[in-house]
Amino acid sequence: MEKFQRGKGNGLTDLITSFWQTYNTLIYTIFVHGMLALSIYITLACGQLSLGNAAFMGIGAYTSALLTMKMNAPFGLSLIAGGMMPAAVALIIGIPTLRLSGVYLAMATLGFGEVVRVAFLNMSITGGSLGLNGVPLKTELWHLVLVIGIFIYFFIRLRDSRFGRILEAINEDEVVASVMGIKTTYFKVWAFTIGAFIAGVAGGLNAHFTFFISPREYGFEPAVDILTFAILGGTRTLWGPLAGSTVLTTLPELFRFLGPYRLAVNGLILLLVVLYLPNGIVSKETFKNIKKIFNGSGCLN
Amino acid sequence: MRLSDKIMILSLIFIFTASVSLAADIKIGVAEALTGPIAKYGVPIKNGFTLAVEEINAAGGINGNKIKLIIEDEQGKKEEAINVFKKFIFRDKVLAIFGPTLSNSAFAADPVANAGRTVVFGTSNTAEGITAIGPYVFRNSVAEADILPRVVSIAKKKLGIKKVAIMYGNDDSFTKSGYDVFKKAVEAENLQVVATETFSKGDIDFSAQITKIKGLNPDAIICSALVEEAANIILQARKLGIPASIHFIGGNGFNSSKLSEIAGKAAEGAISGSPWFLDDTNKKNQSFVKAYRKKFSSDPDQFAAQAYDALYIMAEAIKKVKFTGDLEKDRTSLRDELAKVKNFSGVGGKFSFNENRDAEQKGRVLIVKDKKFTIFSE
Amino acid sequence: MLKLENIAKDFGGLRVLNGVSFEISEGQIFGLIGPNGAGKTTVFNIISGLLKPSSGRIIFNKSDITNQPPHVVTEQGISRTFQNIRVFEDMSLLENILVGMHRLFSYSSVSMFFDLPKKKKEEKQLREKAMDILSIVHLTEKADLKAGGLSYGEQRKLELARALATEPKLLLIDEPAAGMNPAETEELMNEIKLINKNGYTICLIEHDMKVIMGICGYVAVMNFGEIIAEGSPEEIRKEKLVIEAYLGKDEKSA
Amino acid sequence: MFLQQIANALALGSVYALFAIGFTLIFGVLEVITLAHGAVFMVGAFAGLIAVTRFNLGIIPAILTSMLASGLLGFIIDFVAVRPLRKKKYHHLAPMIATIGCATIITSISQGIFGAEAYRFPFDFVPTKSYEIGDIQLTLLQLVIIGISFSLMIMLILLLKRTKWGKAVRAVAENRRTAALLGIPVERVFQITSFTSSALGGAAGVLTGLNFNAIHTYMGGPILHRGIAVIILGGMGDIRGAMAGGLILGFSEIMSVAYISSDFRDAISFGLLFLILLIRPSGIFGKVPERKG
Repeated sequence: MEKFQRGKGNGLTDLITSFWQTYNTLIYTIFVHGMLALSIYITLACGQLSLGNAAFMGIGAYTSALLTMKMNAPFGLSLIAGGMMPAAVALIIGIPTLRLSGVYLAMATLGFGEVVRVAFLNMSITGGSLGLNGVPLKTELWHLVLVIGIFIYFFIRLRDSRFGRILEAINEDEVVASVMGIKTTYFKVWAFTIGAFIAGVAGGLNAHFTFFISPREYGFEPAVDILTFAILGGTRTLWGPLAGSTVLTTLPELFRFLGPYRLAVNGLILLLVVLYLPNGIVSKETFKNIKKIFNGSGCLN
Repeated sequence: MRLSDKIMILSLIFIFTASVSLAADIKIGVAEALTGPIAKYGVPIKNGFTLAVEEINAAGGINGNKIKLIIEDEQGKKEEAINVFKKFIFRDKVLAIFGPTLSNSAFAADPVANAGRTVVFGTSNTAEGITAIGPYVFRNSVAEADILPRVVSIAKKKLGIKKVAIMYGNDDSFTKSGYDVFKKAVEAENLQVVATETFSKGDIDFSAQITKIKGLNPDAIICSALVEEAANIILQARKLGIPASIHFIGGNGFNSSKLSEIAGKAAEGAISGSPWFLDDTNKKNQSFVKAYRKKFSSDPDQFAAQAYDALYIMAEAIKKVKFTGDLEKDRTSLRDELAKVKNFSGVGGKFSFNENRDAEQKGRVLIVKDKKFTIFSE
Repeated sequence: MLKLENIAKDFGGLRVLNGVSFEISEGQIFGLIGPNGAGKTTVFNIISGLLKPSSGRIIFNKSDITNQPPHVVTEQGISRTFQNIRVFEDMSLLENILVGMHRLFSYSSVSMFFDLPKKKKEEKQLREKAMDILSIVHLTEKADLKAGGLSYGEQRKLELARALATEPKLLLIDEPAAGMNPAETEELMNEIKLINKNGYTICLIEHDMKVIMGICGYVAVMNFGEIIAEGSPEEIRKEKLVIEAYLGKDEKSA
Repeated sequence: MFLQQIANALALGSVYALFAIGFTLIFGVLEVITLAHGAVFMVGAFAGLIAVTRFNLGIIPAILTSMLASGLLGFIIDFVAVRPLRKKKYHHLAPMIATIGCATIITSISQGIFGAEAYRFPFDFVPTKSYEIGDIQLTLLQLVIIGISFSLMIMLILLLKRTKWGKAVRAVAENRRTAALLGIPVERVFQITSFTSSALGGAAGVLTGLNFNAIHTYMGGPILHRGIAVIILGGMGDIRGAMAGGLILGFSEIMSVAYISSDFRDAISFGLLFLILLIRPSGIFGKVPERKG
């Protein structure tokens, strides 16, 4: 019955409009996930494993959503506040926590995340488990492009600066870094705080195009997801986490036609990527493999 | 032929047939959680829809047109729900949408449908404020706000309850909404609340809460929980020595044959309220339950029943729509027709939309007897 | 310049250092020798703040640096190298040096973000300075290579240069000649002497007696966590205890 | 009431502990946080269920079947996802991400087979007897669970202490390079560890299924989350630590509900872990590494 699908205008613009209408939230989500991946990249860049970024995202999301909803704050302002709030929290908990290392830090941040989630559940201003409904639609594509652009620019500048070198030194060998006169805890807290800021802004942007936020979006699983973005993409350069988040956000949508099996396929792809590119999508092996393919040997082994 | 070639060809054929078959039908999108922890609610809903569609199409469709469901998994995640809704509205160009499973996702995705002037019909969203999102948002999920106060009041009268303890899942909007209604009802009936205890989704051990409640000797325990948790709570309560004379009172979550299946004898005497229950003897329900069991070899639950009814309600409205061929106009006239649905008779009895596009349906107070829900009071 | 007073250290009930006291005076090349497990590296770890002494005091240039964290000790003017080489393998040689020099940078994160002239100027100046430091250990041509790709001896030298980059007054060097061939060792001795001449006080842990005898002005000998002898290399050579504990064995095998 | 709550905490804590000892053993030996352990737990529960409903096995044979099934699954996960990544120096979290992939695949397949709904063991199969001691209600089942959990844990400790393989496992955990030099077949030890740990995870799954009557595809999620907390609290890789950690978590969950508020149960439990870590940065039984030059 053709009567249900009559197009307007010419084919190409129609196609583009319909593509954009269908997938703009997906594209927005790719940007937000990219920011989240960057937010954990900076802590990973100085060797710290944090599982608190989902909680920071949540704090940012609630802060900025409440500001726009209850105080009618301008979007820019509420976004910045959405970054500052988790950054302040990160500063406070970072000082005692970042003495821990490796998995113990991961655990402490995980515990922190759980405390934050329960706090959201039990505060009246956050709406408890019912969440915040009716967050105004404010986020537009250019906001996302601009914000992620600023973050990427920051990381590029960081790379060849004294801060970037210090973080890398801490990542490679924290003891030696401290003997070089580096206040390692100071810089780790610094990185943790910036990560929290980025995650918070990402949360604020996300809240303003999904109409609704609730505590369950900021629990344990999202925290692991964020980590997966970065590790799958590779943590050597800032492009790795961005690649990882893009791939992992797009795949489920791409495989929608697989129906009930798409999660299995997702898992399989995750597994295969890690097995064949254990240092991430953006890593030396990838470039070697690409070269090999172009040189005609054509095999991924 | 290599395996990869076969897969490619098969998927091409699949896409081809899919697109051909789509072109000739009335397309309705179904966005439910079909994978992930929420799938246990999403799958029966999907089953309800598919069963109803098969029946309608087998009977010749609506005015000769077949209904084609496009079913997508939204995993119980809000971004996924939004993505699916947009795909339905802009790419699949569906006439209307059913779903999503959770109220949380509905708050995120329903505004998309409303802005796209496409009817979205929720069958399992119970949170307050869903239909306030906009004029295109409908639901037939039982408004617990109407039924639960009756349940409480009848239980009080018939069982002489004075003191109650309340348990609910506080990280889930379904159970939290149910709790809010219960709390008001309990206050209205002047019942004394000796304890309010919470638990989280996925919890399996409730012994601490139950032990605490046991020490406070309530006359009944009000429990806003989904069925797996509810059954476990009841079972553990009996094991910990809370006698069968202390009844459990619950909302929609109780209304499933799983309750007795999991809790067994312990579930006897559990009280709930709903317009629909499995063993209701009305003819429509009998044939629905029979067909459902045959097709899916399990009992339908309330979610499946509501989905089944929702599809018939939708079909009733579609029947009256005069199709113009302009999708936007057709969607709007469907909305108008749907809002007019009154006195539809389904598996859950008489149904009408009220002026807020919410369900208006008479609920009955139910009690478990011999592992089955029976009417405690009409 | 540096004075250790009665330093003791216990590891889980096991006493590894006992009443270690010595003094290093300005301009010296001070040698700390002793058999494996005598506690020499532990002494370095305590001086540099990586370990806390169980008791005792450390005075550096009249200020008490006992229990100070490593970065404060470095700020006071003590730098060190490690026995098991610990260069930043994934960073270039130049970057390794720049990390050592990080205290000389003063530009803010704002000038970093906007790439302000102050940052550009400072980076340029300090990179030049870093090249100068690399030239002391003859590694300028490899400045842009990754440190992990260097040979063993080169990595030792890089570590030395990196320690120098922190602008220390006192340099603690842990077994610099380990794993080097005689020619490399010779070159290293000259470099250390040169560094010393440029005004750095040096404290050296070394097994190679040739190095100790060749460059040290003063030597302390450790065994079982205690200082058993100290004096000029010649005096030490004659000390009976030392010969028994350490040198005797060494001379036989040599 | 207090005593009853202690009994409740013991029953809950012993399941946590049983889940966590396998989890921590893998970490101690393979140095991998295997996020597939929750999926293994779930598969164990279903294997036990099938053993009972299809093959009419008794409780002990069912547990053994489930241990065998989940042990094999653990072996396969190790073989497919972890083994290829230990050969070279990769990002130390790569194996963990690979196990996430495995977990996704396993749960997805499980949903394909069993659907999303919850199952339980047949009523006549589950012992319903309960004992009243003073005010305390103890079910036979609870006693069985506490008993089986502790005997499995003690068996594991004895295996590690007394047997040749146990010694090899401990040597590899201590330092795999030295162990290899000593002629210990390290690869084999990894496989045995994966099998044993997963078998214990599967046993925890059956016991949970027996006691709490909720066997479903996604049952591994919440316990995985808590298991991570438990093993880190106890000190990574330390079996006594995992046991203590499991009991502490069980107690803190139960007692915070009993005496503070069920609203804040998770915040209190995880907040407590957070504080313990600040005081003991390597967990309760973890060695505090001194910084060395």
